[in-house]
Amino acid sequence: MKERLSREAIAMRIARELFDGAVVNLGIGIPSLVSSFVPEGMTVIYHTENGALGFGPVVGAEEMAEKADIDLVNASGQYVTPKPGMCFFHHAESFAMIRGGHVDITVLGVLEVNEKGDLANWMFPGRGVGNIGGGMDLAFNARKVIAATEHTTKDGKPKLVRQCSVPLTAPECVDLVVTDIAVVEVTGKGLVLKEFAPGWTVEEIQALTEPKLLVAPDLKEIQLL
Amino acid sequence: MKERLSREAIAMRIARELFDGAVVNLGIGIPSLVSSFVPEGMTVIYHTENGALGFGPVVGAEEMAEKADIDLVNASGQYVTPKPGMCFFHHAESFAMIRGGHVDITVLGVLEVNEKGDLANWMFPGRGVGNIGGGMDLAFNARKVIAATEHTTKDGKPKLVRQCSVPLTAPECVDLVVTDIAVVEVTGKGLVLKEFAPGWTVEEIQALTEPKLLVAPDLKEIQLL
Amino acid sequence: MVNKVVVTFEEAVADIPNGAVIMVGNFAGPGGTPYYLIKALARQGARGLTIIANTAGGIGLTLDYDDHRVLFENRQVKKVIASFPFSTSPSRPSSAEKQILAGEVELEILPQGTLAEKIRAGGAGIPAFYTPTGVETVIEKGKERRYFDGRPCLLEHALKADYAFVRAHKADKMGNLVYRGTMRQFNPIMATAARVTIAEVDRVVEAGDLDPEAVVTPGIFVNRIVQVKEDPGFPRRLERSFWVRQA
Amino acid sequence: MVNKVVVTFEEAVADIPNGAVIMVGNFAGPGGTPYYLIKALARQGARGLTIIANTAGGIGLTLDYDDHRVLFENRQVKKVIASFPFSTSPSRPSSAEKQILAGEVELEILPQGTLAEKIRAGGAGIPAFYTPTGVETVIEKGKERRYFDGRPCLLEHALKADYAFVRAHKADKMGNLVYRGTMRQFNPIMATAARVTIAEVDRVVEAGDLDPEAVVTPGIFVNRIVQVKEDPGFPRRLERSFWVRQA
Repeated sequence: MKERLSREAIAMRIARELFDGAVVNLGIGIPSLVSSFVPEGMTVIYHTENGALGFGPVVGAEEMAEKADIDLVNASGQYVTPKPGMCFFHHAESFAMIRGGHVDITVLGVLEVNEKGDLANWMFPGRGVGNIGGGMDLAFNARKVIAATEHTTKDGKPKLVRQCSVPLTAPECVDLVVTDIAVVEVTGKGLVLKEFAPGWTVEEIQALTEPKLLVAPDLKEIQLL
Repeated sequence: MKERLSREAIAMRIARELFDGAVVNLGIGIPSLVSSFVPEGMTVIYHTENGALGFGPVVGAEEMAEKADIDLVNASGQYVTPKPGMCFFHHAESFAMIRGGHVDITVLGVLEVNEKGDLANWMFPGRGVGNIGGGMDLAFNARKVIAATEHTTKDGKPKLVRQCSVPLTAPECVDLVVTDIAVVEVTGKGLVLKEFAPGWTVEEIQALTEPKLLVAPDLKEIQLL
Repeated sequence: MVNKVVVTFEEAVADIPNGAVIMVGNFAGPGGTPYYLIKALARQGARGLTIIANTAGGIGLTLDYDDHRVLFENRQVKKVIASFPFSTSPSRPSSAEKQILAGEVELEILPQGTLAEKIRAGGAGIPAFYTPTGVETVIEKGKERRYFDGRPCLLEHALKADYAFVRAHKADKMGNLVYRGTMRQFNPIMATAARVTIAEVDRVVEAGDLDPEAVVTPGIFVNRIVQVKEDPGFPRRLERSFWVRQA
Repeated sequence: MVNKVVVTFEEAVADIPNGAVIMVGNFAGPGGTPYYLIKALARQGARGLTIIANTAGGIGLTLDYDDHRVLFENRQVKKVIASFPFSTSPSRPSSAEKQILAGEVELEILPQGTLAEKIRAGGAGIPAFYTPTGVETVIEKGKERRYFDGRPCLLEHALKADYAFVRAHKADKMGNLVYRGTMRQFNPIMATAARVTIAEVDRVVEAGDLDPEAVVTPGIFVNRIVQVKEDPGFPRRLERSFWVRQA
């Protein structure tokens, strides 16, 4: 089996989609790793559902005793650090930002994505229940939705599917899917393979993808930096 | 002709409707005078549409040079004074308070009131135009609407009418009308005369009022203090 | 003088009847959660409650602590309206989760932004509004769809409550509240949407001791204030400000 | 580093095209009115504008000064959406008033709370909402009536703009804004509802110089910041705080 990108490498590739001044909301899992790979000198303004913009990095394990404070957390409940220029607001204002199209980019985890860009990510697999949380508002309303995921499930089944089999988070919302073997753009014509992980061929990626992939004219190897 | 109450005396009578901790919004004209007659020791929290609660008195003419500041004004544009415990907010929050029923009492001026409590007060008489401003939201949504007015127009026509002849501010909104000769309550059965100005008889008040007045069993002379 | 301070949490929740609808500030950990009000309500024992909160308690996202999960453990709740009702750990399902799956507690699940906006609408006298969020998902079930500029939206109704339990940093005696960092979350909007709002705070100060430009919840929304008397031991550095300047 | 500061008011309004929809913060006097941005737009000369503001300028309620009435005097406006469009003095009708009555400018008059909520909805991604205000008045004309809990309400749609002119006290370079007293009025909501928001401020400071708990307009809503360079001479005491403590 060929090598796949690590979760960190997926996050690194996604970090290349950010831009200076971008307002970004990161979901839990792989998405939360993106903040570690923002290029030096670029200001990214992080938004968290519980009402903060522009806060700093997550408190590291070694700083916990000194810096952890339950009154400064992100949407995953992780302790974060204060930063000059940050500000606070309440939940209705926070989702007014999301719903009003003021969040430039959200990066979300994936159970399934189909070729129209429908995203399913809120039901716990196999439990028949799930948490909607803030993900649905983000998927419906962020200006750009990036799906971050392994290309296949643990049992090797494609996560890019023809038809989602679990309840949707939002229809036709995903703009870009970044996986451990490919970068795929959702277009009006279908899924377009834009980039491949080192060593992977179009055919190998297609074999792990349910819908037919269109191949970008400028198809290239994934660049992480 | 019998003596009528002054504008200040109307305001004094209305001040008796206030209670400790009441959230009160006063319109322009006679209503704006009410704040001068709040009993000693009673805390009334004034609300202004442009986003302040709990501010202090209007800046007097003699203090103008020292205290006037365009950044602390009421809805009439009058300079007001800061007070411990006041706070500021924006227009959407301000009207969320009004619309959400968080303003206990509003005192509004009157062109006409009818026996159902319909209020008309926004059109300039004779000009065919008018300013709706914040009055319509207050008339529709304040918990108690007190109409403050002379009993008749300058040409002696009743302002308590059978049918309003000018565009409404709000239907069935007025709870109490305080005039220069009477206090009249709007009830499901019609207008009830509760109090009369010194020297005025029921018949004399009725003669200046279009709808039939019901007389309260406990009819009494207006007490100002 | 207006003085809304109540000495004990017991007093503050004493009049809550069976069947009350209660909003509870809560999000991803104990910050901004009215911990002692919830505990007092658990002791008080009112039953048949409807709880409106982001979670149904005990989701285990971060610190394990007694949030409103204790109300479910006590079987005081008949209905919960939430966006994040289930435990994130399948091996440790919350009390609410078990009761929901057993049909003992009714769940209304909502997108978080819709939940927040419905509460805001309840306080703001907006009976209903349209939002794009939820179209073509399970959320659409039973709701009216309408198109605005070609975009499908759902009609959502305001939420109001009998009581709101909110957590703030400081209160003045008139009820003006300031928060600290991400404590705000649902608290300021819940304070506007309940008939009786009870605030649990770190410190009560005199009117005039709070910066009027930094008051988030105007005092008119708060009916009762209770000051926390003990340290529950959560990581917290009240002596340190989050206001940091450039190096 | 993000730096949204623009040096001159001319630059800040240079790209405004004919036909633009512009929200202007304004209420009962010069406090919170973006005085110099309006003047710059008058000099810039864009025509066929739609102005969304509380007044149509020059209402003469307090100080007589050049607010957006100059845009009407210049005949730059084709439509105005306002709650308080007419002069309070019949003997001194405003330019807007004359043009409205002559049919040269279209007026949409709204209750002030509805105007504010429509702007807030525009920024918050709420396409439409219901409000009780206006039923059985001239405001109802052409609007859908619907009953909620037996109370009649009107459907009102969101308002958005191409540009918002807002006035604040201080901005940091990232665009975070703080206000002073009753300056806020329509400014914070207008800042959220426009494609391009331009803030006129007394002072620009570094990121980190504003208390994060007192920021009212988060910087993400602000595109351009211009600092006022001269004193227009309005009564104002910037050296004095409105924060007063008990005697």
